[in-house]
Amino acid sequence: MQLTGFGREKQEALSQARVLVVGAGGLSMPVLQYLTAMGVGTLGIIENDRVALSNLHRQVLYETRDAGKPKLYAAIAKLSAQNPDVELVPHAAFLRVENALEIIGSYDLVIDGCDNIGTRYLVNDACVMLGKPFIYGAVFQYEGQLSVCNFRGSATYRCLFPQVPGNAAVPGCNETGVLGILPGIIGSYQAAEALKVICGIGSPLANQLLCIDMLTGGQLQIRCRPDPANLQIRELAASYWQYF
Amino acid sequence: MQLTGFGREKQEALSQARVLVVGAGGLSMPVLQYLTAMGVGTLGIIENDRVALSNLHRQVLYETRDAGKPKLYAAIAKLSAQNPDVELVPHAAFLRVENALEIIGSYDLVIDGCDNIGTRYLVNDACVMLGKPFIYGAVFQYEGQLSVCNFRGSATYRCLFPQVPGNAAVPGCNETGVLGILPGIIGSYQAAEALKVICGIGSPLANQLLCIDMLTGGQLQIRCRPDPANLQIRELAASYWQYF
Amino acid sequence: MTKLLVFGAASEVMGARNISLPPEIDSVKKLRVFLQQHYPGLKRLNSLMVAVNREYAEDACPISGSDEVALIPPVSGG
Amino acid sequence: MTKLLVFGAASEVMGARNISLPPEIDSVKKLRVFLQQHYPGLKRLNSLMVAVNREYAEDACPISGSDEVALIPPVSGG
Repeated sequence: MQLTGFGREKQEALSQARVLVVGAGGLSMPVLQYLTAMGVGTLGIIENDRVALSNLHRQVLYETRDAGKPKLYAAIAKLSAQNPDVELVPHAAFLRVENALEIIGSYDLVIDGCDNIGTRYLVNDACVMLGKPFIYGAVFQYEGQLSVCNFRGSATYRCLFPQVPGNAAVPGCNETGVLGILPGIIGSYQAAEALKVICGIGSPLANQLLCIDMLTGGQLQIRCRPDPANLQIRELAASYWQYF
Repeated sequence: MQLTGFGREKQEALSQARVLVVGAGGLSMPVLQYLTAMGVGTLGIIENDRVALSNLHRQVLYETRDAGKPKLYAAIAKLSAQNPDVELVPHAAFLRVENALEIIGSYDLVIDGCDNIGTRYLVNDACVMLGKPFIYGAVFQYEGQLSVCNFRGSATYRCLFPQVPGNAAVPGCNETGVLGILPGIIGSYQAAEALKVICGIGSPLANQLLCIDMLTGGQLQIRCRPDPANLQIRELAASYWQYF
Repeated sequence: MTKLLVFGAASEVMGARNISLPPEIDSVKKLRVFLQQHYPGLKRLNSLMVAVNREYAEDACPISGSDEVALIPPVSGG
Repeated sequence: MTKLLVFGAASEVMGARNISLPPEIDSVKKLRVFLQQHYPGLKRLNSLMVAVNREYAEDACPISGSDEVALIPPVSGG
């Protein structure tokens, strides 16, 4: 198989890349499956939750019999069977102020597949401090958002949303529901953006917020600019969970 | 979990639906995984190929140890573990003039996940004759196309591409290659369109051709019209494979 | 009439995904005041961003009849 | 200058995904003649469809400088 514009050099870049996926929920399913299938070098996963039956409509890596098991190990069992050549690194924890810099520090790229606003700001701040790009994705009801943040000086999550919202402003999937396929679409786009950043192909969605509306099939690609102040983060906040 | 606009009635429609997926390759992976996860009633799969190692970079349902096995049964084993409540119907065949009308006749909706132009016209003609809507999706290198065809009189595949192309005009994935994630994105959109048609939510992409470019993240939504002559198909062609 | 596209939780609060703005709304600042007056429920969405013609826009940015304006809240589901 | 977006196998043949059309190309018919002359490799792509401003267009459809024209071949990979 030969694909124009994706020769040995690009495949080599992919097989050398070290990628961390934050969370192993709905957004992360296609990210994990496709990065594994395509042969990323090292794939770290940080997750400390257990599989619930109510997750299964959107978290397609898990089976009915996985209910109650740690997501992390259920995911890794499937991914290692899918492609034993990928080095899978389990981090049995939630991302916190205490562990974020150490864990993220050993990766080249972070994919934000989390499900709460506190972790999104924490991922942002740690990645900015460490100079790592990250792929933001999130869903609400029938809509999704996507952006490539902190990539060669591009806009960060704090540039997209400078004002930290209150809890009531950003309900998660477990509160308001989401069609199972929506995180599948957004997560697939996140995997594609990761590939573009890792291999240097196409134009990653940096300095852009992509808003996708599943009900109409339409999308809006919105240009944004980095705010230099947001690139100067020197330390993490004491906590990111006052919003909950 | 409650999702605005997706109450008991919509879930019931989904659990009653009979959907046929043509092919169990790259496009079909997210279609199969997400329709199974969300709880479609009956999911038929028609496929007669075996898993090849060179498929694994885009066909994420299969594992390394599945190489050489029939795709149909490898897929069904995984899907039934994922959600035992879905009725999975294996059709161990390729779609052909001889079997298309009988097989498609017992489903409400067809999802075209095939990988060759002959089958695409066959799916179209059989669905038009039987009055079934189908979800068209296809990929080439870094691009994908998507449309909801023959839905309440909407444009068919022959309205989108009236002139049957020669073989050289439409290389498949095995000839020119495709990034594994691209059929993942297009197949996820196909699953979303299937859900919209089945449950009557949002506006399905009928009378529209959606062209998605992975390299830029952009898309073009092109309006098209049904040609009444294309809705009058009375019999299948003698063969659809003269192009190969 | 200026077209306003409403995303995410904001469309739930406003009960619409598309509204037409009255012609006196000629800047992002005036749009924000208008929204506060007519949709008090938006108050809890303190982080709403505004885009004009597919570009993030500050309060001072003018809005005219042919512009496409979008209201974008943060979203956190995964 | 009219902008031509080129999709799929057609962009491989033409070696570009974006080209600017000379101003004398003022209809879809003339566009097809122009492509045949300048890109003979497109001949094997006998099923190319043309869209003008995001709408399928017949040969008689006029093209002007501000239009966005797209060239769409069928695609069959899966």
